[in-house]
Parts: sequence; structure tokens; C-alpha cells
Amino acid sequence: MAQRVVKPRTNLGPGFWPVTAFIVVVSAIMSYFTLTSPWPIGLIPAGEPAPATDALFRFLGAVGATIFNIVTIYTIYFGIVFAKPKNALPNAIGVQIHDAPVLEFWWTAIPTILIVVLAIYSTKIWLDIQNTQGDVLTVEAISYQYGYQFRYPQLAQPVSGEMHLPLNTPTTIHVTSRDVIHGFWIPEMRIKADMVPGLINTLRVTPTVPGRYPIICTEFCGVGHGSMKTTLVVQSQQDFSKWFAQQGGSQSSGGGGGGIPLATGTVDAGKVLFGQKCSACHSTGPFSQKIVGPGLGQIFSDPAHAKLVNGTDPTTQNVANIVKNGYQGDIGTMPSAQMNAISNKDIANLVVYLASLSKK
Amino acid sequence: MDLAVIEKVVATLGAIVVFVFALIGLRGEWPKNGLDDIVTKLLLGLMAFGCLLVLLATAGLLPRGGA
Amino acid sequence: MATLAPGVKTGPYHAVLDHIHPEPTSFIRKYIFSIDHKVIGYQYMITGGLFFLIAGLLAELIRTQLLSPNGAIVSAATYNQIYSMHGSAMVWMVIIPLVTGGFGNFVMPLQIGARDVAFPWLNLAAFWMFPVAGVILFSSFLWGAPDAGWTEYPPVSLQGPPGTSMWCVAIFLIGISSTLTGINFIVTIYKMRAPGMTLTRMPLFVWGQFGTAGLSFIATTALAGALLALFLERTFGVPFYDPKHGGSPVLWQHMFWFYSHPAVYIMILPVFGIISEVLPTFSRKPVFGYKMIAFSTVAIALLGFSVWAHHMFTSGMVPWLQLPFMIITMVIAVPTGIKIFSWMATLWGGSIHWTTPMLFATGFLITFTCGGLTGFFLAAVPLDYHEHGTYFVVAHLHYVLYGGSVMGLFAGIYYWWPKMTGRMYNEVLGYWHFWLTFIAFNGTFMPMHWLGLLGMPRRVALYDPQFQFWNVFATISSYVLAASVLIFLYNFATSFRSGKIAGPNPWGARTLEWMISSPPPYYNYKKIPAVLATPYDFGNPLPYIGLEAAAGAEEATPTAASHPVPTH
Amino acid sequence: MSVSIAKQGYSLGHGHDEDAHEQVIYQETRDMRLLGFVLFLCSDVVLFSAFIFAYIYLRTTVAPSWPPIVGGHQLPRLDTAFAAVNSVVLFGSGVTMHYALENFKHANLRRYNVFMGFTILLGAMFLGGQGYEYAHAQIGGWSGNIFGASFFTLTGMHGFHVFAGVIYLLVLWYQTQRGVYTQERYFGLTAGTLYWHFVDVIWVGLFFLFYLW
Repeated sequence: MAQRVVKPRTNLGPGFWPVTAFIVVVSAIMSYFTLTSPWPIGLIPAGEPAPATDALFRFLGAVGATIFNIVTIYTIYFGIVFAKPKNALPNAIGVQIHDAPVLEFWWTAIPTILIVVLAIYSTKIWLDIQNTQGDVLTVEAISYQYGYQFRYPQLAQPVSGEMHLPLNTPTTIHVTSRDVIHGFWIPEMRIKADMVPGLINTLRVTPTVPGRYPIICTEFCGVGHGSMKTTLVVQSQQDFSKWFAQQGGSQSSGGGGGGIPLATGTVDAGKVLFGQKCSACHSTGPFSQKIVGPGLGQIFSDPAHAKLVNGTDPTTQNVANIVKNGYQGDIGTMPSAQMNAISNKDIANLVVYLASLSKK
Repeated sequence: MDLAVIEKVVATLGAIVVFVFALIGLRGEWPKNGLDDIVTKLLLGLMAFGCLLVLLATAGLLPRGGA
Repeated sequence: MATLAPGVKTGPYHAVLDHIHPEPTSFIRKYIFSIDHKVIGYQYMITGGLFFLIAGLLAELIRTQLLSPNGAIVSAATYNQIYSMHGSAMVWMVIIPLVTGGFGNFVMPLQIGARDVAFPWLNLAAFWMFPVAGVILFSSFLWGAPDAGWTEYPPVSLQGPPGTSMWCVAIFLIGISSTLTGINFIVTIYKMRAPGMTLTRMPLFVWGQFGTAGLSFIATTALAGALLALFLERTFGVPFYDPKHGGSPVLWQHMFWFYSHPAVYIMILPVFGIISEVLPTFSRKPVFGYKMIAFSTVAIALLGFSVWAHHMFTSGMVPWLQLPFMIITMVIAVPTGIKIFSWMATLWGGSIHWTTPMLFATGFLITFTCGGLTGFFLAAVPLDYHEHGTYFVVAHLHYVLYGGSVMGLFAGIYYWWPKMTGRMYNEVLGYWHFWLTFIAFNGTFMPMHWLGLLGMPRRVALYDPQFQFWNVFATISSYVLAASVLIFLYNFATSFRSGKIAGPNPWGARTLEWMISSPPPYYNYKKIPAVLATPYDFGNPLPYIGLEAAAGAEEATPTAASHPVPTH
Repeated sequence: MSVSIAKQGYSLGHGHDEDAHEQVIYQETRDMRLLGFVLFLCSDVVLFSAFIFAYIYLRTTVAPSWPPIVGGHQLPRLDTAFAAVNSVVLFGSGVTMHYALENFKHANLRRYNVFMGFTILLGAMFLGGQGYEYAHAQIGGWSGNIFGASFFTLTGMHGFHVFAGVIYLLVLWYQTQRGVYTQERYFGLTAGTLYWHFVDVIWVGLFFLFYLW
């Protein structure tokens, strides 16, 4: 039967180079606007590490736009220019080429190089985020169905509702949950961590722009998930101190959390409680006998450790404060009474029990 | 003498016997190359390894073996 | 056999392919409990199609709810059940069964020139687990459906309604089904190719099925383990995931994603295969870079096992572990890119017939590329810190699964419809279907990108008022999307009754299934053909010998080229 | 299966030399079924691996100490000595199964029966031993803590496989008595042997993970 074969073309087809030029121009323009856009994500960067993330987003945006243009525009162009003409025989066939090793080499090599670059760049940004300075202020964010609480050092009671942070203060936020997995997302800071029960994840931010920003739950946590959000208030040092004072804390003295009635405690109740709440991390041996935290056997009478881990004297009241507020320091992190679901009564029992250990 | 010792003795002797016969079986399988033979070789080998584990354990040669 | 070209395998298996088994006559054995791979393929497609409509309806409910920031129609509790069921059903009851059980069963044995799969009875068993699982899953609505998303993260899934346990059972069942199908397909492809069909002469759709089968029979049992543990914990309180009893929620995420990331490739590799069949057929060109496409399929399948934790960058694993997972994830873009570029090059210099399957295939090229690129944004850990758990992810996964898998499935259905039914569909309605789908799809999911970036988390029944405009926009587009599916249904309903007779090879395609009458006879091939070359050389004569071609197969297919064809 | 073979075009009484013809058919079917069976075993390995991963993950990255502390006291470790005996019993059954198959291949059925009997006996003994172990393991029960959870779930799954295996072997034994298998056609026995070896080897891993680690 009659047979028409399209001869292999020497040129790349009508208008190939103009189209290529068009792709270059369009991609250049798009890349330019992406790379120079102040807010590529559409949100202001309200603090570290947002600028780093935005830089990566700009770069990826430019690359992505270019690749997308190449694929889309060439596909459409080929589709139009190589469409079978109406008058062609029904069995007209295309150019019978199977591959072009050079071409294939390049479209394997170039993406590979691109990916190496992207991987290196992403890693660098990642390191920046990991090394964002923190620890000048340390806040503990605890979630529950459906809300957030924030614990500040030297504040006896956790703060419900809004979270306040002082301007330009490198802050470490330890996030965890009391019941199910929640999310802790500050879009304006481009930073997020899951709040996993039994696990403490750490975020580091340095707010640079005063204002009110949403804190949003991004892990499904139940019926209330959709409305689970609160506000981060970034304010000047003075305003922050004022607010902090209102919460009943002063940033100087190490007091707070006082007045836990310890008289009512009993050794036996404390012993049972210790088995349930503490023994996973603490032995009843000497300080050196660590499980996760130090052994508490001689917490009140240990010549080697004249002070408690938070530097206060080993009085029952100070021990009670540690149990109450938890501890976060170089030897580890101990969750607060809030998270351990320990009442003041329980604390009394525990302290009495520990005291009884130290006596022998 | 107490039960644990008897158990260890039994385990040791048994392990030696099984190990030897596993190796003999393995040698018989060795020249064959069907899919089933290859898999059998692998599994018999691992079984012999299991016997070694038992021996080490009963001899208390594993860090936490004794218990 | 001696006359066959070099590279032709003439094993004892092929020496005895000469007798044809009579077709069963009873209605039950013929249509209900048939062991014929084609009938089982139809059954998968019908069942999966039905579930597609149900799950699609759930999707429309989701969009309708989001018309108003305060939730337009249902309570938050109901909404959670709806979107969880939508996700679970679309992944496990629609896409996976359709790409493997449906198209795999119908097309793959035909393409390798076999008369059935290796274990037809296993095939039958595997199919019947599917509707059972589907019924269990959907009936869970009666007891309170699972409501923690298709990922069912504990501890919240431990608090979930009774339906969550039924969800475990249903997914476990469909998991077994797809494991069995995977084993069946591997043996079939490995052992039952027609004489002369070496691995490098297999149609690319078969390569896709091969990769998918490997993934599903390895990865799926891992999911079975995770589900079993979840079920035990929910039912008998056996602690694995609940931190209150010393378990770890992150453990579930590891076990779940070790399956569910490969599952993404289970859902896409066969579709890559479909695209690789449709593009050369309608460009009248050999698929460009056959070896590279086949190789990249295997590469993707292998890499797919080592990237699962990129779903968990914010879950709190050891920080440095994030880097290898990020990098391997990015590396997967290389084989994927090879495929995309090869397909573009296949279009180049072709003599393109713009039929509906071709439109869907090129549409797939564009939307899937978009999905792949947003995947890059999620793979980069620092950006994932911002995008994880937002609507950006929703947009990305729908670009991959709807713009990728489902578009490819549509291409496949239009492409093989004449082979399945022997009748043509209405091309004009096909065009309408494509253009409505393409536009409405982008209208529905494109806005979700910036919704997510601007701070709208996923899985919410309520959202902030400033997001309402784009949500309404997406919802309206989604209605158009639904309408386009109705066109598709109408088209095939009419074609089924009054479509014009297709003949064996309406497309002038060259793979084996087009060499026999449509629909194919029970035994597929009177004589098993011998294969001399890859099926895509339109310039050359058909590379099959010993084939009793059905009447009319020759006309549509090009024969010898007038001048020698450049081959590399 | 037979139908599928026929549908694949295998036909009896069709070719010229029927026996050779039929042997070819058997070979091809056997190879396919063997490959399928091995693949099935692989996916079963993955099922165990999932739980083994869970156990290792919980033990190494979640539990503050191992064995975990429940109600203030650390759980005891499991008794290795008895488990060692039990393991030897199971490994022994694996070896006897191997010799049973070998003897069947070489058509000395008396020894086949002896070995097969031993295999099943030892398998049953192992199950009994597991029962004893369950009764005496002082690790707070199945649903008490992560140690109990992973131990009882994994060994339970394994025990179930052993139980199924014993039934399977009994069926195979019965079939051989009925003369289902010949010295040329014994795929059922091959599959049974592979399955039994697989069960033993899984136990090697579990023995190490729970008793020696």
C-alpha cells in the first residue's frame, strides 16, 4: 500500500528557535520578579529564620518556573506544529528516530547538576535554621485538645491564650503536647514543628518585627482542629516586661511557684507516685545513677551536689518548685507538673518521700 | 542440679548435633542451582548460624547472653 | 522456531502453546467468578469506577463545606469523616486497584502475548477481596467513619470512632489483594512473555506494571504490619503508638510512610506506562529513548523505598537524618525528568493525531510536571517547615494524583476503550471532557498553592475569612470538574449502546493487543506470536510472526518504510 | 491451577510424544509456582520486619531503659536457657524436614516417614515450649507495656506460622501416603520445606532480638 514517510528533518522544525527565545525571555522575566520579590511567599518575614527560607523559596521559584515553561511551552508548540495536516495520508508517520544519546546525556546531566546545587543550597539554609541563635529566652509551648499553653521561666503558672515574645530576643521554643499530636506553625516566621506527646521538639526564632501573628495547628487533632489557633504578640522589651510582670513574674528573682503546702505529704503515697511518675527517668540511687535524669536518692544530702540542678539550695520548697515548673538545662529536660499531671498534693507526697530517702 | 544448667547442657548438645547435620545437608545442596536449591542453601545456612547463636548464648559468650 | 531472529527465546514453555481451552459457558463462571484476566480487568474497572464516583461525591461535599469560612453544610465531626473517607477511598479503592488490577489485568497479558496471568485463581481471589474491602470501608459510615485523615495518625486515630477499626480491616484486605496481584504480575511478566519478547522488547506499559508489582508485593505487607498494630492497640490496648503506655506516635508515621510513599509510585508508574503507549501511537513515532524510560522506571521504583521520612520533617526525628532523605527525594527528580523530556521528544517531529487519549496524555505531561515541581518545594526541608500540613500539600498531591494518575487513567480508558468494548466513543464529547477537566482541575487546585503558603492549614472544617474568595473559586471549579466526569459517563454509556464498530486496530497502534479482534477472544491468541523487535518502529513492518492477525488489522498499521530507517 | 495450565495451551494427549510433552508442562508450571511461592515468602518476611522494626525502634529510641520500668520496678529479662532449648528443637525440625525431602527424592520412603514424623513432632514440641514460655514470661502481659506488646505480638505471629506449618506438613504427609507426589512430581513437598525453613529462620532473628540482645 502507499506509504508516506516524513523525512528526518535537518532543522528542528518551523519556528523552533523563536519559540526557544520566547521561553528564555518569559523565564528570565518570571525569574527576575521571583528573585527580586520582597515577599515571595506573600507574608512578611517577621523574624529569623524567615529571610533564609524566603531566599531558598525565591531560588526554587525561579528554577521551577523555568522548567515549567520549558516543558509546557515546548509541549504545546510541538503539539501545534507537528499536528497531522488534514491532507496527510491516514497512515503518515513521524520521524523514525529512537534516541539521541547526546541530547539524553545533557538532559540527564543538567538536572543532576541542578539538583546538586539545590541540595547544597538547601543544606546551607537548613544549617542556618538549625543554628539560628536561641536560648536567651526559653519558652515551653504545651498543646492540648484544643488550645495552647506557654510556660515562661520563673512564671509559676503557665500562660493560656496569647504567646508574648520580646523583640530581637533569640528565643528557644520547646513544643510538646499533652494528648494527641498538634502542630505549632508561625507562618510569618516560616517555622513549624509537630507537638508530639512524649516528645519535645525545639524551634528557634528571633522576632524582628513587632506585631500580632497567628500560631496555627497544622496536624489534625480532632473536631476542634479547624479553630485551634492563637496569637503570637511580638512587642518591645519594655512592653514585654510589663506584660510579664502582670503574669506574676519578675525576670530577676528566681522565686515563683512558692506556697506549695508540703506539710500534708505522706511517704507511702509519695513512694507509689514516684513509681508511676518519676521512675522512668530517675532512680532512687545516688546522683550518678542516671536513667534519663540524675538519681534522687540523696537529693537533700549529697556532699557532691550542694546545690540543686537549677542552682538553688536543696530545700524542700525549691525541690517542689522544680517538680512544679519542670527543668530545662544542660543535663536534660524534665517536663513540668502540668505535663506530668501532678497536683500540688502529689508534689507534697513526692517531696516527703524523697526527704525520707535522703535520711537513710 | 538446677534446671537452668540441665537446659544449657541439653541446648548445647542439641545445637552441636543440629549444626553438624545442617552443614552436611548444606554440603549436599551446594552443587545444585535451582531457585529452590538456592533459597534452601540460604535458609539452611542461617539455621546453622542460629545454632551458633545458641552455642554462644549457652556458653555465656554473648555480652547479655546469660540472664 | 528456528526461523526466529536472534534473541528469540524458544523455551519448552513456548513449545507447547498450541492448544486452546474451551471457554466456560455458565453465566457465573463466565461473568461473576471468571478466571479470565480480561473479565477480571473489567470487574476491577467497574468496581473501581463506582468507588470513584462515591469518593468524588465526598470530594464535592468537602468543597461545598468550604464555601463558607464557618462551614457551609456539615458539622466539623462529619466533615472529618468525609475527607478521611475521600482520601482513603481514592487511594486504596480507586487508583491502586484501577492502575494495577484494572489496566494491569486487562492490558498486560495481552501485551506480552500470553493467554492469561500466571495464577488465574489467585487473580480471582485477589479481585473479590477488593469489593469486600470497599463495602467494609464505606459501611463504616454507619458506625462513625474514620476521622483522622487517610493517614490516621495516632494518638488521635486511637480516639477515633469504631469505623477506624473497620478502616484497618478494609485496608488490610485490599493490601493482601494488591500483594497477591503484585506476585501474580511479576511471575506473569517474568515467565510468560511471548517467544522473542526480551525484556528490552516489552511494551513500556508492561515495564510500568513490572515496577509497580515489585513495589506492591514488598511494601504493602509493611503497611499490613502497621495496620495490624493499630488494630490491636485500638481493640486490645496493646501499646505500640500511645505515648501514655510507652509507645510512640512517630513509629506509626515511619511504618505508614514506608508503605505509603512507595504507594505514590505504585499509583504513578503504570500511568507512566499508559502515557508511553499513547504518545508514540498518536505521534506515529517510536517512543523516544525507550531504554532510558524503562531504566528510569526501575530507578524510581528502587529510590522510592528510601525517601519515606520526607513526610516527617516536622515530626521530630533526629535532625541530621533529614538531609539524606531530602537529597534522595530530590534525586528522584532525575529519572522523572528523563521520562518527561523523552515524552516531549516523542512529540517532536511526529505526525500527531489529536484524539482524546492524546489530549489527556499531553495534559498529563503539563499538570504532572507542575506537581513534580511543587514536590521539589516540599522536599527542601527548610521550605517544608513552612508548607508541611498546609493546603500547599493538598495542591501538590492532587496535581500528582488527579493531574497525574487520574488524567493518565482517562487517557488509558479512552485509548483502550475500543479494545475493551469493540466500539468507538464520541470524539467530540471526549474533547469537551478533556478541556473541562483540564481547566476545572487547575481552577480547583491551583489556588490551594497560595492558600497554603498564606497560612491555611489542611483538614480544617473552618478557616479564616480572608481565604474565602479562593475557596469559593476552587469549589465552583470543582463543580465543573464533576460535570466533566458526567460527560465522560454519558459518552461511554452511549458508545456502549450505539458507538460505531471499532475494528481490531482503530488507532494504528503496534503493540500486540491491537493485532487481535476487539474485544479479544477468550483465548486472546489463536497462535502465540513470536516477537522480533520493540513494538514502536512505525517505519518498519510489524515485528510479529506466527500471528493469525484478525481481519482488518493490517490496513490501519503501516508497513515497510520506503527508505532505511535510522536506528541508534 | 489446572484450568490455567490448559488455558495457557498445555494439552494432554495432543503432541506426538505425550510423556515428554507432559513433563515440559509440569516443569513450566512448577517453575512459575515456585517463583510465586518464594515471592510470597519475601513479602511475609517484610511483615515480620515491620514488627521487628517497631520493636527495635521502641527499644532503642523511645524506652528510657530496657527492659522498661513498670510501676517503679524494672521488668526482668527473659530466660535464655529455656528458649535456647526451644530454639534447638525448632532448628532440629528444620534439618529433619530437609532430610525428609531428600529421602523422598531418593525414594526411600521409610526414612522419609521417620524424618517427617520427627519434623512434625518437634514442631509441636516447639509450640508447647512457647506455651510454657508464655505462661512463665514475667513481662507484664500482652497489653501491659511495650516489651510485652512487641514480644507477644511477634512471637505470637511466629507461633501462628508454626501452627499453620504443622497443619500444612500433616496435610503433605497424608498426601504422600495417598501417593499424590512422585519422585518426579513433588512441588508440594518443596514448597512445604521452604515454608518450614522460612519459619525456622524467622525464629533465629526473634531468638536473637528477644533473648540475646
